[in-house]
Amino acid sequence: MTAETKKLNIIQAINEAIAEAMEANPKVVVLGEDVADKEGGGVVGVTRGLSTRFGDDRVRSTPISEQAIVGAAIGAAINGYRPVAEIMLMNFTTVAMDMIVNHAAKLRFMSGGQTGVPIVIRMMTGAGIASAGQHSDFLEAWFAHTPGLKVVAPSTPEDAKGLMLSAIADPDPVIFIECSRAYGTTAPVPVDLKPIPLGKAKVVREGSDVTIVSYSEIVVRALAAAAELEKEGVSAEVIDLRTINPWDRETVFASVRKTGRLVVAHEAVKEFGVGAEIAATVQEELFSALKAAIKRVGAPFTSVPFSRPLEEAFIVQPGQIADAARATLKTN
Amino acid sequence: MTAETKKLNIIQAINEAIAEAMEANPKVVVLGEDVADKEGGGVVGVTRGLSTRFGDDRVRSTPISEQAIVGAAIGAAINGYRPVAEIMLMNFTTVAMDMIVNHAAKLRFMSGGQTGVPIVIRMMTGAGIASAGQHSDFLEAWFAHTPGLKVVAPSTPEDAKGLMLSAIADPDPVIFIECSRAYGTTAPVPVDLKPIPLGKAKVVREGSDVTIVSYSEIVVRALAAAAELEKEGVSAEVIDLRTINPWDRETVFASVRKTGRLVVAHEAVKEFGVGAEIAATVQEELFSALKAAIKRVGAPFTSVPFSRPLEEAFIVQPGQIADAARATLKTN
Amino acid sequence: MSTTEQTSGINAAVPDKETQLEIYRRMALIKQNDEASRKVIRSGRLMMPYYSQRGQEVIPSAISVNLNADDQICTIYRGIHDMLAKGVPLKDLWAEIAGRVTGTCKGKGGPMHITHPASGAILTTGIVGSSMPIANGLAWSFKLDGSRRVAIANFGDGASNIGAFHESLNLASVWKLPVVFVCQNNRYAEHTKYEVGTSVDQVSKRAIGYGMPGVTVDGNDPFAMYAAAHEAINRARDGEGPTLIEAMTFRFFGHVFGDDDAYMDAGEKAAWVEKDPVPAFRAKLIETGVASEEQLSALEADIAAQIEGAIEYALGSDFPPVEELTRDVYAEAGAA
Amino acid sequence: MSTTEQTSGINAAVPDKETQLEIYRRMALIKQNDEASRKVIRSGRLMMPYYSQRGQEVIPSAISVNLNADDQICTIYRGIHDMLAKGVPLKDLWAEIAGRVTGTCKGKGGPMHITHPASGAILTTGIVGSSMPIANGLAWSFKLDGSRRVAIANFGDGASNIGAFHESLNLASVWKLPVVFVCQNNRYAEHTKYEVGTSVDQVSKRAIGYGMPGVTVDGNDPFAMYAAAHEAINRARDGEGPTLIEAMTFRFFGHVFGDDDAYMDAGEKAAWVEKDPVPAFRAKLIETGVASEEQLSALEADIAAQIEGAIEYALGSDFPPVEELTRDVYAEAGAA
Ligand SMILES: Cc1ncc(C[n+]2csc(CCOP(=O)(O)OP(=O)(O)O)c2C)c(N)n1
Ligand SMILES: Cc1ncc(C[n+]2csc(CCOP(=O)(O)OP(=O)(O)O)c2C)c(N)n1
Ligand SMILES: [Mg+2]
Ligand SMILES: [Mg+2]
Repeated sequence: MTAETKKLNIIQAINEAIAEAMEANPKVVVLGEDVADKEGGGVVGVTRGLSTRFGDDRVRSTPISEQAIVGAAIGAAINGYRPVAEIMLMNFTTVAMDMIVNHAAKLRFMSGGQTGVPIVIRMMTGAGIASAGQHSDFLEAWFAHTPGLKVVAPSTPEDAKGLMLSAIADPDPVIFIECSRAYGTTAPVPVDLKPIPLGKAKVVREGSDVTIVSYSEIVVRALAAAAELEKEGVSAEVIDLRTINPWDRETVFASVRKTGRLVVAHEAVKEFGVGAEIAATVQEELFSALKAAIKRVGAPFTSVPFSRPLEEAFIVQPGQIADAARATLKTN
Repeated sequence: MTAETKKLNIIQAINEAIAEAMEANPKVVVLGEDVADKEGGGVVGVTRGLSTRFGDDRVRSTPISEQAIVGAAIGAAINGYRPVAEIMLMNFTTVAMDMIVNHAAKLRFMSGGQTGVPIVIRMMTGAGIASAGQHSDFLEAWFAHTPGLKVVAPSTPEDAKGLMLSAIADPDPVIFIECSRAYGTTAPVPVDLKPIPLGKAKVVREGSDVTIVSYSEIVVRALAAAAELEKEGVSAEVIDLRTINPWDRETVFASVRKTGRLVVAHEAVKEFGVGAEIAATVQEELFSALKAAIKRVGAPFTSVPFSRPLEEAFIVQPGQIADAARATLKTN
Repeated sequence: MSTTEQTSGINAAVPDKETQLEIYRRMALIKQNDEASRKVIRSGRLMMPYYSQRGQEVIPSAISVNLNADDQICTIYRGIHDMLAKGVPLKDLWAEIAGRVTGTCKGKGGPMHITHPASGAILTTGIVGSSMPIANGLAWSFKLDGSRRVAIANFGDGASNIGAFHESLNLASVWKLPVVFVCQNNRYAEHTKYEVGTSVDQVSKRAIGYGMPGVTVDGNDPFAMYAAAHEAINRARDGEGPTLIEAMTFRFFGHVFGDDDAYMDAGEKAAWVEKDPVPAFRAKLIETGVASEEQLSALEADIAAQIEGAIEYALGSDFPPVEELTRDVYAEAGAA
Repeated sequence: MSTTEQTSGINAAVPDKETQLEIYRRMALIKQNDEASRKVIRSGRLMMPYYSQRGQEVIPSAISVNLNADDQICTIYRGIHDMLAKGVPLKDLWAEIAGRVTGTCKGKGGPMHITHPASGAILTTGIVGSSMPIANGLAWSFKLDGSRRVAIANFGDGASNIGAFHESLNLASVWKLPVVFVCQNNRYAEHTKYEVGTSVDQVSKRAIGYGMPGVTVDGNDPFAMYAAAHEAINRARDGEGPTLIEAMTFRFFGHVFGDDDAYMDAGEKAAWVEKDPVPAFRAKLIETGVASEEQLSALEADIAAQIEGAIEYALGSDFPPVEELTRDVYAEAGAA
């Protein structure tokens, strides 16, 4: 017997998660630019309907003041609220890094455990929609390098809903990354979906020759690469990390022990990216199990360009992931 | 015949570099909080004497407004000036990340090469002086992950002076990191020191068994570790990266080809740090040359604590670096 | 239109007939270009995020006639009107918007990042508030040069609530920089009404907190806008420091092309469209004998032809080669 | 002392004798604690960055007597006076400053990061300006709760030039939050004189830009400070929104313990020290019969004993075990 499901896209999935959390816990509040229905319920509609349903006090549109937005969320969280703050686009976290890094991330530690900051900071990003240099960056590596923060980046509607439920329930600050390109992706989601624990990856395709680890919308491209490889008789296992920090070492290690080969792929520029941490850790922990050098696939070391052909060349393509996998198979 | 030298500490070395650059090029200007002599010539005196010597127009103390400081530097640089901006402590870059990342780093690219931003952003940081959670972080990994920026972190007075001369002459934005703990370090510096090129590492100790790569003040600890190892008959080669981005792959590769073993050590938290990029790259490029897994040494994944014994435990110690080197020697 | 500081009145500068005609030409150029842009996008010939400036034509037109070619401006994603008024060539602009290698930025910046130093168009930023700190830097360089050049920072009403606004106006004032801060108050910040996000009834009142002259002016009245800009720009040139100008105007369309503007007050919008400043100024020029109907029709036809030519030029140009993806991240080796 | 808004005068609240005595007790506590702190550091018994509050005793003393235990404050590195006035216990405070496990934060925060929720002391930040956005959040939670609690944000004159100040005052005003912004204007930001960094003669004038009442008050006059705080705090409690109070005072020492204060104007400093508010108020209390010399001496002796006891307690306490280094980064597993 399979659970009853309902088709949702990622926007609807996150909206449902926040609505269910607000329904269950009166302390859950939402703030950000244009998030209330009078302001259209969010620029892409993630928070649409919430202010109408839960009232203008619990869902507040803000001025364009990201430091004030995150600061308000931190203060309310210290006093027991569960704010879900929207920073419209990931690049705009650059005007709020002090609040996020020096305060949200550190206050529990600096106070010796007295003040916790259970906030969720939602943001969208991603190339591919002609938003160019200042509206498309994936900066998850910055936040993953910051003790005190958790970082989540779902690729499916079900994960988006389940992980948002856990992020809101989590006692610590969570950076929740939504890929603009993926918002429209629809899939059936169990009607009674339970929270999906943070820190647990998901094997989205089983395989035996090479492991491909990814997250956010690039997982879709990793699966396309795996399909390509299958035609060549190469069996690729694809892991959706889902949570970037803390990342699920056990699931990744188990897969690499089996395949002996690893490719890590993400949208952010390759250099000093999340792929480096995973590669460095795996070679350190599973050195003798590795049959080939670990390959990383990411964007070239440049800004996101506007011109369509350059933007296409910027975004990681399935072919690049497949090539990296092939490379790990050559050298053994 | 050896060049004439003069004993300088790192504060004096950087001060001399800026003074020489200002002397040679009237477009070099300095701005930041308290940098002019009326305001004491900087909180630790790096810019002391410059306003008296070059005038209050070229050396300006600013309000406490880091976004305005970096913005002013960017605009002046676009029009041909060479601003050396001080952000007092690295943690304060968190209030200026938009100017640094979305603008200084990207304007050359987004304008198709029309507007370059030749600025130097100086900052000090480092644990060990009881400054606790919000005044001690090493955040170089963020900037190294940002296309368009260069990142420099010297460990000696000579390198500090020579690299600052190159940073000011560089056509692109340079993040220049000064370790507070190391300011007092004195050493002889050639009187007619020429600029030291960015992107070139330095083998500060030759060895044949294991390579230790580091930068900033941790290099001193890496050398101490090497001395410790020598007593055990282990010959460690120590490389001071000096420039973190672009980093000197050739020098590191050549050393690892020789030793087959690599340890990367830095002050920042290990996870998602610069060590990950170096380890990931080296295992990818020199997989078959590696005799053991690459080890990384960094701070534990936590905020910088105040209490003296915890702070001591936070900072990477020579013993940890030596242990990592020993580990690479066991597994072969 | 109430003002925190009186600028109109006896010493208010009045544009001569020639200048009035030039202001109109720039207004017509902006209006026709905006219409053409929306048409091209609607037709699917180009895909881009487009922020209509329709309704805000007067502001940059009346400001820019007070500027020299070597004066510089910084603006925002909604800034094509500022760019055209400052003189960015239509062909280069359209080629950039079309992502072509012949564009101002080789197609790498796009509509949100137009830069054309030759016209004094230095920065188009996509980050709210960020035109101001950088305009200060341009102005600082002019002061260091000892020149009389001036920098203009354009931004919106919503941007007056972000930190960069505050830091920039304070620094410009204590350093007495030759910069003019132009807040184009179109009553909305994306979907948010002015009063929902802003704690003061007039942005210009914030100038008091920076010891700087501040003025609220009818940004849809070419004469009032000209006078306010003239005074502020001369103040900057004369080394007397910055000015904050709040130019009241209205956005005729949604925030970005394609957004349904249900969040906008239909009645308010209709009233503003009713007072469309472009046809209004056109009629005034004819009525006051500054220009004839024929003259203006010819001018408009000429603009239309130029725009058509620019679009053809853009669409006929090549896309940048893929090597451009990693070029201009750093200066070419050897450069300094 | 000029003020942008009149608060003194007929309806100005006046502290009763008991309250006057309590204000003095807190002032004496802060002064004696500051002297003890500098002595301990000079003697080498403790190593820490120390930001003397000597000269600024009146401000938190006259404010805090208007607060309840469940009202909350945010302050800055120079904030031990605010913390003591709000009621943070001396022993816990000294243990924290000494980096001991018995400290308010188990020794992990240190003097720049004192937090003691039980006293309503929520945040001590080392980042200029950052006390304000978070105080807004505390105030927002009170508003959501429907309570009459109030939040206080302390900061310096230099902090009034950073972006967070602007965003915070604007948001507090549009959301009508129960928060009071207290700018402790001690004339210097590190080594920089007020007028070198600040573009307006009175920080309180910036309130105009946020549609918020702003007042400049003599922060060294317990009666004036009490009246201003009383009015602003009641305004917040009554749901009438935020207030900006600029309390004029002076820093008797360099920015941080050990810096040579050559950059300070010796004459200016001497004049302020001459008017030291603590002995001045002490004399007034005796002269007006609020307290006797004997009473105050006894009170001071008691404070001295408490401070000595706290120092002994702190120095006698253990350092945190090394496991604390990685504890409290995240909540213990299972917590929510
Ligand atoms: C720091 C930052 N936050 C949010 C945004 C998203 N955003 C883009 S335009 C805009 C509204 C700006 O309104 P206003 O300043 O009035 O300018 P207008 O668009 O009306 O010309 C917002 C919130 C941004 N670009 N930058
Ligand atoms: C964002 C930021 N920039 C710079 C500093 C360094 N700094 C610490 S205190 C200080 C001066 C603050 O002066 P003021 O606000 O007047 O407070 P006061 O110290 O006089 O009480 C500065 C610049 C900082 N802590 N944070
Ligand atoms: Mg607007
Ligand atoms: Mg001060």
